[in-house]
Amino acid sequence: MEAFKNPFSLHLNAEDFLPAADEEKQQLIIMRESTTFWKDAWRRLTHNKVAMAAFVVIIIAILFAFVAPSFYPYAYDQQIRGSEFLHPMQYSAKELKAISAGQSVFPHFLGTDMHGRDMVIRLMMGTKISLLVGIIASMLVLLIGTVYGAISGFFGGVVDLVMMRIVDVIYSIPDMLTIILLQVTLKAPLTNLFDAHPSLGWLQAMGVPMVSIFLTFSLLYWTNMARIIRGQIMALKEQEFVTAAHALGASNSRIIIKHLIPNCISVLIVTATLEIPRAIFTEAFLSFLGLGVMNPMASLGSLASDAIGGMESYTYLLVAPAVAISLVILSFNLFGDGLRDAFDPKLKENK
Amino acid sequence: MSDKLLEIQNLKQYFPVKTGTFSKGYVQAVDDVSFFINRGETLGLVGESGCGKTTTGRTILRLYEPTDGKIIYDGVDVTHVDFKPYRRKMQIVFQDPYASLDARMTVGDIVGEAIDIHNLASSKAERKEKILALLNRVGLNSEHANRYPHEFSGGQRQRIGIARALAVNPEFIVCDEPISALDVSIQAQVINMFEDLQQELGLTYLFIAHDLAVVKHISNRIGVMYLGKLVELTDSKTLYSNPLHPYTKSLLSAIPVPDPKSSREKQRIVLEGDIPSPLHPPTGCRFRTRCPYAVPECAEAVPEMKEYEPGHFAACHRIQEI
Amino acid sequence: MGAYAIKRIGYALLTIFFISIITFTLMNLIPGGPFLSEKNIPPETVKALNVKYGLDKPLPQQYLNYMGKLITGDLGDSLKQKGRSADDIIFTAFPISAKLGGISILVAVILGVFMGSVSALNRGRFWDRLLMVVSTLGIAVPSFVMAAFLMLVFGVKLRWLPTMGLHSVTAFIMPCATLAFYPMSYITRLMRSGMLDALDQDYIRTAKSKGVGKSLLLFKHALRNAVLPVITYLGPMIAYTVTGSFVVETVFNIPGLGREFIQCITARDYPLVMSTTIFLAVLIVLMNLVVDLSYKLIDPRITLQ
Amino acid sequence: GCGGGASASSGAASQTASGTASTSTSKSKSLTVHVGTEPDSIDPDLNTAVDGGIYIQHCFEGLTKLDKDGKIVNGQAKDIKVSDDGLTYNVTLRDDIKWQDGKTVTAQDFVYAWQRCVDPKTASEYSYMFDPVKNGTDIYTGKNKDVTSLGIKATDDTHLVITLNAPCAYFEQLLSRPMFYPLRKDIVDGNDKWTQDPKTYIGNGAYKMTAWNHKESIVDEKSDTYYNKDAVTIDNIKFMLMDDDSAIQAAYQSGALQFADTYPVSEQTKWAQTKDYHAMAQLGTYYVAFNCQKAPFNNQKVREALSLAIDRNYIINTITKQGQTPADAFVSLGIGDADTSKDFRTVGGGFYSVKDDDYDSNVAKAKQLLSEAGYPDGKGFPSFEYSFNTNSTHKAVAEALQNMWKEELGINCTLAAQEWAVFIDSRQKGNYDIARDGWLADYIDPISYLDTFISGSGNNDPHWSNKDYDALIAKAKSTGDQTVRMQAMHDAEKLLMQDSAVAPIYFYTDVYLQNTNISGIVTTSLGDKLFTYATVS
Amino acid sequence: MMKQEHLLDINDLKVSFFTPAGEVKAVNGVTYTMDYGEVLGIVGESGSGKSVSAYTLTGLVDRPGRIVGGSVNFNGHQIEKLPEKEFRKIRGKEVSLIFQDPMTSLNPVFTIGNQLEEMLRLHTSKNRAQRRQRAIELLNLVGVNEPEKRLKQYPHEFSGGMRQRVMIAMALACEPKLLIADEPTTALDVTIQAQIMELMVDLKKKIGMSVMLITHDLGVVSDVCDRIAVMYAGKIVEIGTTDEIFYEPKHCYTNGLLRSIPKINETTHERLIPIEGTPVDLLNPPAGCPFAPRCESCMKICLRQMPEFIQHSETHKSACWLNQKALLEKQEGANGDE
Ligand SMILES: Nc1ncnc2c1ncn2[C@@H]1O[C@H](COP(=O)(O)OP(=O)(O)OP(=O)(O)O)[C@@H](O)[C@H]1O
Ligand SMILES: Nc1ncnc2c1ncn2[C@@H]1O[C@H](COP(=O)(O)OP(=O)(O)OP(=O)(O)O)[C@@H](O)[C@H]1O
Ligand SMILES: [Mg+2]
Ligand SMILES: [Mg+2]
Repeated sequence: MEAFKNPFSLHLNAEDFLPAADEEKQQLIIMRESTTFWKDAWRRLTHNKVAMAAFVVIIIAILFAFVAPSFYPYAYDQQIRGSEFLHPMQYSAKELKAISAGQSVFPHFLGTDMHGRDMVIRLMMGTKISLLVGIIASMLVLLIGTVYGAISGFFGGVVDLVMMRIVDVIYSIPDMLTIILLQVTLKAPLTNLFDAHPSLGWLQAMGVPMVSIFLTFSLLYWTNMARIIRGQIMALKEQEFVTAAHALGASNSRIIIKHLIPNCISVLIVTATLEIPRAIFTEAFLSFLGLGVMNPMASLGSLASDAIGGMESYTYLLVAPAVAISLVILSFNLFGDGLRDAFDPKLKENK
Repeated sequence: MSDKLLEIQNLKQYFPVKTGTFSKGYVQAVDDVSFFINRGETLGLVGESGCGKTTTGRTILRLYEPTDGKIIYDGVDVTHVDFKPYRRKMQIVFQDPYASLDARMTVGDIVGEAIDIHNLASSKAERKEKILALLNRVGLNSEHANRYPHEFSGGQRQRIGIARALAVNPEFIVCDEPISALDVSIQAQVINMFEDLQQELGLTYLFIAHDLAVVKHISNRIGVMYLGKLVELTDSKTLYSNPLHPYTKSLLSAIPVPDPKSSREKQRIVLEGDIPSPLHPPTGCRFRTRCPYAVPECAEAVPEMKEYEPGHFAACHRIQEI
Repeated sequence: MGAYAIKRIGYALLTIFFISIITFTLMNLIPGGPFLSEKNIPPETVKALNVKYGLDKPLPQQYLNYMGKLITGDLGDSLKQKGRSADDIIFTAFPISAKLGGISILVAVILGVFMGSVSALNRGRFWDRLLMVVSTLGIAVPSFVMAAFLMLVFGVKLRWLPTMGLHSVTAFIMPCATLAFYPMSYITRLMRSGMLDALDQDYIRTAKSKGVGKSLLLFKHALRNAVLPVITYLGPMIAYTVTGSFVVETVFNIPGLGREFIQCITARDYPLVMSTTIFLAVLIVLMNLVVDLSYKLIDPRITLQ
Repeated sequence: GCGGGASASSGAASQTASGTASTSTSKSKSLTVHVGTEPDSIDPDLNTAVDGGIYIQHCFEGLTKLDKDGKIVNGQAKDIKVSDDGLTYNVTLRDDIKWQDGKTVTAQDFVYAWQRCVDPKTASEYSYMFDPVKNGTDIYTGKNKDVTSLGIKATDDTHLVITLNAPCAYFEQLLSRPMFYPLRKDIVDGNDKWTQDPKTYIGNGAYKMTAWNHKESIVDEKSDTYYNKDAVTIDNIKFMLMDDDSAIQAAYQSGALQFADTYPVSEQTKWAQTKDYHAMAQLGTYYVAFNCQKAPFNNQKVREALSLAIDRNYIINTITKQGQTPADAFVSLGIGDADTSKDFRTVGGGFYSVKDDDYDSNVAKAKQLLSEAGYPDGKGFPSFEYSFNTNSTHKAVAEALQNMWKEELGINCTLAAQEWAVFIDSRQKGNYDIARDGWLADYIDPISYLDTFISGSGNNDPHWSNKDYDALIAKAKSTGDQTVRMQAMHDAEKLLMQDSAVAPIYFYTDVYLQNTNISGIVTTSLGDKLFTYATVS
Repeated sequence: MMKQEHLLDINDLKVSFFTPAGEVKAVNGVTYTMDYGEVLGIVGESGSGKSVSAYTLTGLVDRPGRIVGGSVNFNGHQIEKLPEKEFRKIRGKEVSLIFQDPMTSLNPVFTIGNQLEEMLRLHTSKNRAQRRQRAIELLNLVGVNEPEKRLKQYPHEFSGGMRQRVMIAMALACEPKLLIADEPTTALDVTIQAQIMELMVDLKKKIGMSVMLITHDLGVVSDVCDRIAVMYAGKIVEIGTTDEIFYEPKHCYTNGLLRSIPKINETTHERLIPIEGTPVDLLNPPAGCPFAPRCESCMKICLRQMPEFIQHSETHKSACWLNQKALLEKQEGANGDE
């Protein structure tokens, strides 16, 4: 047993035993600094080294794709006669002559392709297109998937049954059929649209196939998103805060818009982030089939698949886009994972 | 005096559930329950988990459409009318202080939602003022309005939930186990608040809990439920001093009392077995499968609520005998 | 259980019915026909061909004819591969793809489950990091790039592995690697998060409190609970993988079903388009059924409804 | 270093080949080759492809055949007598010709096969090859329902009488083509699937098909019923059915193939330096079709300007690089004129200069024409689309063309890569501005090219129409007099070219890789490859 | 010291969780002992470290948690130094656990029999048939009907009370010296809770093991415990026999706790006296008494310095400056008298 002890007894000051003031007590109750869900997630995200590295890569890719081309001395469709198939840092005879004549010639860091086009700028354009594909497609998927999933999950019952069967059907229809059909049928209306609205010229530059790929994505690939959102909504709608909103007299649409969707938002963001690599991936596969972006515009996928034919003699033409595409997809995946971790309430609990 | 604010007559709530691929069954969550609540009164509702307390509370608020029966509010049959006007008079406070607040909204917005829905404020400033007044009323300060629920402790969250319910100036509040999830040391804060609010605002409560001591403390009268049925209803003191129904008796004896001496002396009636499934409730008296006094007769007829003493109702075939 | 299966099959038939209608419509909406060739064919010949294959009939009737035959098990004749029926084509090519796909999936599942578990157990440590890098790479490299590089390195430069066909054990290595890498990576990730979830559960704490050792804990108590997401993923994945991959079959010249899926569309080989689509749909539906049934086996709580 | 690598591979090649493909004792007598992809059909009447034709030619033989040197000589026929008017052919069959199941080949087998080919019910896409034969056209177009009225009669088991509509200079050549091969009525009749099973795929040629592994390989084995079997040097041939250029190349490099008909265009430079590389002229023209019905391409000046702005040498030397000849006309090199020692092309001459040095003046002229057409410096020229089917060569050419038109003429063109069926459909229906096009001759005669552009022809993709042209072609088809024929065709071609309905880019070459220790493969300008007489050292 | 007398001797145990946000001192210097055959109740509010301190005995505290100080002696084992392998032998055999939520504490994918027998497989050399026999015995012991049939069923086919019985059976399988019951009835209904508590008391009598009962329900402890320890913010603030705690509480927290719960047998309506404020954040524990910020009679020193234990009787001690003050005053009074 512990010995009876009272070491302080003699050193105690009577003043210590005066009642403490409320203010003194309050000082001890440090309310944690006000953090919102977002701030909290952001903090966790910024502490995730891998995710931040991925994020940096994404930013670099975006700069590389959207900003750098305007400063780059070559154009993506500029065919330099005599400079075909230059290896990285190699100069053509003509360029060498120019150099020896004292002119400065901007080097081809990654060489040139069969048409004498500089690969760096093509890689930039390719990254741009791939990013656009990824982002636009995932936005469309996000939009459709969320609306569809929310409706299906919220109303449940027969509505849900029918809507989910539709999802099953869409899931099994060959994408190729839809893509070809859209490419063909959208051509005339899209061309008219572009003619009528010159502001959409950048879309036109990508070409009808690209635009129809966006549309195909939005028509076919939202099913995944819809399923996820549906599951979320189904779980959320049983929560008491939804019942509370009902009890306050909130309408269904208010509940969906004000309560359910905002609560899915982290899942939405994560899924959308992970949808981006999928879209880039699929576009790459379509490029492999020759159904991708329109020449002379390039996507990372089309650059890679174009280079496969000459991969022995001109391995560098394949390596650059292959590395770029893997890096971009990798970054989005890792960043998406990071977001997921940041939003994951489970990790939050034992933080 | 009988100033009935709310009267429930033969309320039934059956939930359809799938029992097999092609078969459907019904969970008889609430079956033929009748009671009334006087203005300014607190009616406690106790019973074990799954006996239909929550369902009763929610059905009264028409969060579930009643399968059968009547809800009469302030003399008006509101069972099938457009309920939106009544949402300003009848409110609810939930059990789970975590799940009942939308984690993505600020406390101010949560409390203000009712104001938005019912257009109770004419300007932004008025809205804000109202919200702050509500927060003050439940013992939170204005600084809290811009914070998010997860920054608060359980007791504080429950206050937010109460402030939300108060936002519409209700007359009647269903308190669905508002203290069960709270720590013992916090429970008293919330119970006191409910009592204070009742006095200040003249509220009427339907107070649901499974903790008999709490219910007894706060309620004027108490109803005991078992498997979707009301088995006993009387004022809280009588229930404790003179329980009639065997279930009430065993419930009272099962409650652990934080008093070592009295618990040492106490005679326990420990019930056998588990609570049957509300999908296939026992015939006749639903309690008979666990009742120490059950006789074959109990399986045949459903016992009716009878008034054994003035204001003391119970539903049992064998009250006379035991 | 039986009733459940009947209900599921009912839904499946309905789904397949809709898929067939939509596919039929899409297919006929696309311009071009089966009898186009760079050299123009005399109109009379085209007419004769149309009559021969019943394409002169109105579309609804064509559809009904096709479905009618389908019910009797006749998938119709290929319009392009003369003298071959769709079922001949599908059932010649399918076993090849199925074998390749089956092996790949097996590899992917075994490695994926193992790697995911190891990763979860070593959460945050070296092995976890390494395996996560590998598995992230697996989902980041397009299969055609991967196939091309494998081919270049091991087929052409080093000459260790045969570049085409499936005539020896070594011939399986490259196609299987290409096919298995993505699902393996995906399964690793699913498995890891499933494992982490499972390891967090109360019953794991119970098992620990009983004095259960690490490996038993992981592979008995946690695995069965963690593997459900993998099973879900595997359902459609198996259906897609055993029906072949266009990329792998093209690059490694494997006469599988994957190429047929794409080529029949390009060739406007209508009966084959219908048949392959329906075949895949049936397979997907079937796999989903199998998945649901295996849920029940793995997790007794699940009631099939 | 590529050459060394390739020849090193050759040694390994024959071993692999013998290991996999051969059951015979001598390892040097079998070949594993690639000449094309899975054929739609190896029914001689239904095949439409060059590669399909190759598989068939190894198993079947017509009245005439290609010999060791690629010359047309008598095959199943012992003797062919042509009447003076050139309309009747009296054919006597050899008496040692046998089907591979041992039955004798009879005259009736030819009659049956020919009648089957023109029968609309057979729906042979190549029935038009029977145009020269009496009633051929009428029967396959359904005007004449009596297939027996086709101009071929068997007088007895070994004698045939063939009647033509008009003299046909290249008829003996036709007789060596698959649609003119004999078929066994007892096997073929009513059995759609006879080609599927080696047991029923019974030919009369040098090889017997022993297996058709779909999408993978066709395996042939030397036939011991073939009358000329002693001359056959290769015992086993395995045709790998492949369609991916890179895969084919890899297979060739790894030694699994000893002959590859194609490889990725981008690897051209590497291969061209090796001994494996072979390039020979092929009868075919790669051209650009203008939609002559659609503005602004209904304007000859526009068409000519666009044609002149094409730097054909650049395309050949830097894009395709397979030693093709820049095309200055539609009919390609390699077809004899009336004076058979001269080439139709050299006699006809070019319609514009394709000399590298003249490109600048061509461009100047093009600019001039364009401004005459109302588009000085390309101003106001509507944006148009260049369509092509998805394929790396077509794409590369398209990108080069787009660039040339933009750089030289200042006009903007968008590229539309289309899926094959969509492309063919829209081109044939005239739903395009400018489309990539090409023509491969069916037989060695200019008419095989020029017939394409008669009004209303299904192959007339530019939808160009000229009455005089039609008349000239009709004239050429109806006469046996080579001088008159050739002149008519020269005149017709001139009309076509002067109106710039098409812009020919180059005349095809046939490139392939062939193991350096193999020789004696017979190839023709029609793209045929015959391995029958090859030798492996 | 008289170590051998105690089954369990915990001395100044400190357990912390090292989280990204900082060190959570979940158990911050806990000292107590348990004797053979005794029932010790541990009460305290959520997050006060009840579970963690108990789990430490079984080595169940996992990363990021770690013992940072103190010693634990259990039945002759020096727990804080024990390697994982040794732990495994003790766990389930000498000390068993029952958890709060019987719904999630059994593995849903294995049969009850499998899980029960696993315990025996791990710690005994019984063969299959013997194991089965013992499993049936155990189920009988905890009052599960038709044990043979029940063994083949899965947890989801059991009600909550039944599952908790199975958990108890499992815990008792190897007749451990100590049974730790972590809120064993919190998730259960009152009538079922009564069944389970009665069963536990019964079994304790039969088997004679020690029981550590963790709960926040003062009612439950008053019923069954010999002694009670009150925890607040990772510390034991008061420990004593049941009667001492209920009738002579010496710590302000214990006092407040007892005052704030409504009594079922109260006859007049009395307003409850709540403990104001909210529990402390263990990330930033105050320097002084953790309860000080909520304490009505908080003194200046409470905020600065942690009080030492004062022994009120052989079995009763508490850590509160008020007692310290009383003691001092008493001493001063005594001194003054002298
Ligand atoms: N939406 C629903 N669908 C089907 N069954 C339901 C539904 N809501 C409740 N039930 C069932 O009705 C019965 C009564 O449930 P209720 O929630 O009212 O019980 P309770 O008394 O509030 O229990 P607790 O104390 O656990 O809150 C239970 O068996 C429950 O499973
Ligand atoms: N894995 C962990 N990581 C971080 N902190 C933890 C972890 N486990 C427990 N804690 C912290 O340790 C403290 C004590 O937890 P413990 O579970 O012992 O509380 P308790 O008294 O058992 O509460 P309850 O009544 O809720 O079970 C809590 O503040 C908790 O947040
Ligand atoms: Mg409830
Ligand atoms: Mg605990």
